[in-house]
Amino acid sequence: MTVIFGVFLLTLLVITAIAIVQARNLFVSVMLSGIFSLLLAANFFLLDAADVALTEAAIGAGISTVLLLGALVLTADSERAPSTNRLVALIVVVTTMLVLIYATFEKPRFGDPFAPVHQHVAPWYLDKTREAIDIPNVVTAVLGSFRGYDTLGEVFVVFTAGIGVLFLLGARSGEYAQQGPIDSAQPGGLRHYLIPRVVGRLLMPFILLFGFYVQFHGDYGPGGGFQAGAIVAAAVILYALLEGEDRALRVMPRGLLTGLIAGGALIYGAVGLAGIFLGGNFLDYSVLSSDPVKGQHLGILLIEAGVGITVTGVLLSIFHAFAARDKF
Amino acid sequence: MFYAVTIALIITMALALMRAVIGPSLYDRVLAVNMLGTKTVLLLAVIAFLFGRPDFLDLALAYALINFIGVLAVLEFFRSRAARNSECSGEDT
Amino acid sequence: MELLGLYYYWVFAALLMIGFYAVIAKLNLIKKLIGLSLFQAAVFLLYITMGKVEGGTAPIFTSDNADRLFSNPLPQVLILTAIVVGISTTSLGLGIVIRIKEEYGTIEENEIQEIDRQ
Amino acid sequence: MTGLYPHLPALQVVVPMLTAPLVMLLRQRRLSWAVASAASLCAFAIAVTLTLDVLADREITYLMGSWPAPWGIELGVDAFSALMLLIVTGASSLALLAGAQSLDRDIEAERQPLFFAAWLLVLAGLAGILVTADAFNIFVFMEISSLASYVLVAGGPDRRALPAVFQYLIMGTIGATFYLIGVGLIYLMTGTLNLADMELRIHDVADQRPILVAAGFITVGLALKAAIFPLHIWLPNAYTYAPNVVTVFLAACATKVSIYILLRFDFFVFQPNLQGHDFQFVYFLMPLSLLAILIASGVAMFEPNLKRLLAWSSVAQIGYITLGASLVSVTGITAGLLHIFNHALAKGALFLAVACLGMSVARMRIDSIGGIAQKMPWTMAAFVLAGLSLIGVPGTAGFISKWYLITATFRLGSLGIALVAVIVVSSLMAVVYIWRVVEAAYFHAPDPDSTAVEAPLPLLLATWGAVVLNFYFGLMPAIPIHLATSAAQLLHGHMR
Amino acid sequence: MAQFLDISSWLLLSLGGVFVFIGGLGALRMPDLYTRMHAASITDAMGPVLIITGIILQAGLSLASIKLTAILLFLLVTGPTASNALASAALLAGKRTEQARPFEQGRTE
Repeated sequence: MTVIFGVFLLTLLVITAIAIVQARNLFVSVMLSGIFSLLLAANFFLLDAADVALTEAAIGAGISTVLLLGALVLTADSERAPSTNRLVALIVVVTTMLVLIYATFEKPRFGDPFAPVHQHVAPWYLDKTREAIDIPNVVTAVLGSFRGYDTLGEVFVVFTAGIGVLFLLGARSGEYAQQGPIDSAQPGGLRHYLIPRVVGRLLMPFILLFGFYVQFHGDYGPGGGFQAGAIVAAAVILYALLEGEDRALRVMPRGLLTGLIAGGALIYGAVGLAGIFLGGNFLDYSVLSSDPVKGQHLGILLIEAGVGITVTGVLLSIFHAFAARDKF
Repeated sequence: MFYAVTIALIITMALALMRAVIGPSLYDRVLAVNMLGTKTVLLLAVIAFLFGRPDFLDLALAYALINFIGVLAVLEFFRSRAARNSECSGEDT
Repeated sequence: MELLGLYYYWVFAALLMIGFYAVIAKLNLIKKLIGLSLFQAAVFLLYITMGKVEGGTAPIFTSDNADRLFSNPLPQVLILTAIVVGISTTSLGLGIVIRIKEEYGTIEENEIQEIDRQ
Repeated sequence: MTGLYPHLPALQVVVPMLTAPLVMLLRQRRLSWAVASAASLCAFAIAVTLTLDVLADREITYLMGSWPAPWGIELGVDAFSALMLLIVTGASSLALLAGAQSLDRDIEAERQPLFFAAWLLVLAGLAGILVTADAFNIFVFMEISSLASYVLVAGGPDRRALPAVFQYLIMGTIGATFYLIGVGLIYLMTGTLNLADMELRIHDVADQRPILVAAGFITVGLALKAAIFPLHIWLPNAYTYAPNVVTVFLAACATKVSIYILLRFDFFVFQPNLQGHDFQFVYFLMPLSLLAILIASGVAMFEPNLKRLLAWSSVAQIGYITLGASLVSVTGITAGLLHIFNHALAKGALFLAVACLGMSVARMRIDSIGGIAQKMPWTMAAFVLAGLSLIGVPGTAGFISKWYLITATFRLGSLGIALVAVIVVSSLMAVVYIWRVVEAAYFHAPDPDSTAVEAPLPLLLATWGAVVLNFYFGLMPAIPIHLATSAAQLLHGHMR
Repeated sequence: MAQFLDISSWLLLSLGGVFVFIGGLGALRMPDLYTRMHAASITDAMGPVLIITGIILQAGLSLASIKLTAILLFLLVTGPTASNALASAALLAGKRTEQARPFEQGRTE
């Protein structure tokens, strides 16, 4: 029966994707890509990937939509020119598709428990997680410890995006900057909408609480630093939407956000270096405590905190950087 | 019975998606997105029980949250766009 | 079941191509970025699909599922990383698009080329 | 120091990476520059130490988090990666040390800390790719280095840098995603991400079709990132509009690291296991390389912009590298790898000279540098000497790799003669395009109201340092040849 | 007792399914924005109430029910809020119902 759900959701996914590309109005494309992310996340959920579903929902449907909208405000509503070189594009695309379909015929059967993917590396993770790390969520264990180096890299990818946007939009040079002074008198935010404001204020603490829950519950259930970072950032963005940029910036000033971006990355790196100085390898958490399993717990807790801090800082910085451009 | 509810939800999602695709106005699309989001939350809640993994209800909560913020972001988009270009045409061409 | 497995792969291929088409054929820069994120999302689906074990459950232990079959955690970890990489790329791309709009006054590729040619 | 010694492979990546957040927090531009340079030099020192270890035939592997290999992430340094590490860290250090004044012209003071942080991230990303032995880890670090290099290129003073960097971003992301699809397909068939483990397990895969498709995706994806002809269209614009010092760094190593991954995958993972893969490799790569060499050199001959001229020349030189690899023989691969090293030296020196020019000349058009040699004699002398190395005049580093390439091609019989002819013709074309610059600089009447003065000393010193290295490694090429030969034997040795 | 719970839960669930479906149909078929909004709010309000209460009856007293209650409350608070904000935004932007402007039907907005 879940098979049918899967097929149905996949079909919806393809329809949405086509609609996204077809729509000439960019705003419609963005809305539809929000839907796309939700549907994709539902599919991930059907495929047993709870952590990924949570991430896709929080980042793909939430943050990504907000950022795209922020960029749309600054740029344009709709495509002006029709697409060009459609024929070339179609030829390239169809060729690639045929190649891919050619490859699919010999793939292992979907869901086959005896496929090589499930035979070689993965079982070890399931066993070792129980034995050496002892947390229920295997995904968090692999993410935080077995492949912790990947995750370190991932944090730095986010970090790079953060400094990249700050670098690009921190520029005040060029003719554009002279166009007008910053108009701080403009109130901003959804002040005219009384009900959303009241409800939003009511919900804010709960959302933050939920963010921290996702952060610290990541060892036991779906969740972790990335998801929590995105949710906390979403909460602050909600505040900014309701009360205006300036208020949000007063609560979390830019300097603080910069500190968060760098701080989280440094926490992660420091945990890794601590492994070296305490006699293990880089990112070896077992040496952090006298009991290796406790050490792993501590290490994963710390690096997840680092991840969450950096992700929050970067997403908020990007949001504010986009929003600040609006004032020109 | 969970199956029946799930099917009803999925069909409703398809209907909402149709509304989102055909529009015609932007507000219709926002409406459809909001509706689709709510349906996804319910779908997840039902499926979590269908799979026997009630610990995944967190996901549904997160979806509900994201959905709400998404709608508000869209409204803020309308506002600031209206502020930018004084004549606001809320229509699709 | 056989067909469903192929269906998942074909949806992956279709999504990949829809996104790829948008990246190549669309002139609007934001549309290109949206296409790019579709393109990446297709790859996410490929990985997650291959991690699924029939009759398995999500790889999170609870008190009562110690004897069950678990889906493969590794592709999920990889895709968590890839999703974050995707949003990073998109946001950096959006930052560039905003700057382009400020400098050129347009975000249509052909118009930008037109301006540069002058 | 002995305590840290076994951790050097990790530190090679971690030092620049963790310095980046610190640099970002520094408010003072000179301070952030100094810290970034120190980190880069530190990385260079680590690379030298690792290279000495490799030369002493020590095997260097490192287990991240102490987890054993196919499950955890393994790092490993061999001759090939040591050679590349030297190039990457060396180019970064040289460009950073030289570039402080040049960057001041392009980037405002308050944005410089962010810029240097991004620089270190490029360095860390490239180094991360070079030391890791895990296919997915390569993807992660590829993204770090790519995202950070988009930032660096976007720092260019001309607004045309922005569309250029956008195109770079789109094509780079497509390349990385193709790579990810390929890795996914291999993972699907083998269940592993560790390169060595993959090599062993692919052999047992009964059906090779997905592997073949994976090989295709990985090759095309990396060819996009490596700017292998005809997927090079992002490169000339990106190099032209980037800040001059950034061009030095990126031209010397960014695309080469993608070639590194490509060769590593092809020779380690695919060649031993896919039937007839060497033929596919040859038939795919050789015609493209030849086209790249001829067409890109041809375009360079008529290009009015100096930086773009050199960028087109880079596309052609990438052709030499892939041509060497496509011969699938030890000498051929040695020639390709040597050319990675020597081209980095020559192009690094040329772009450094361009950065010197950039201190006085805003627009890098050839007709706007008329007679500049009178005002900037040292700069132009360095340019000429580095140009000789690019052309491949005996006594320079460029000659060594071309010599190896010609030796390797001669073994192919009549096809070899044709290849040699192509190499000779394209070298003549290189003479032409370098001569165009020289002619303008030396024999055109100088602009009477030009205010050009000789470039600042650090920049000039670095340029001359690079030039001297070109001659040093042209006359005493033992170290790069040794590294390249052992790397080539390593690659070739994996073939059955 | 258990049987009673089961039956009532099934009843609630199926009723919820029906409501959701009707609302979806309405959102698709209704002639203009405000009527569509009206239909959509059926699914947004009645759907969660019925379906989640149905599940809670199945789940019994556990952590899951608490989470479900949280979800229900959240949906009940945010759903109408979003609808309200949307409606007022549409109204402020000058959208009217079709019936209110019979003479301007042909005008494209």
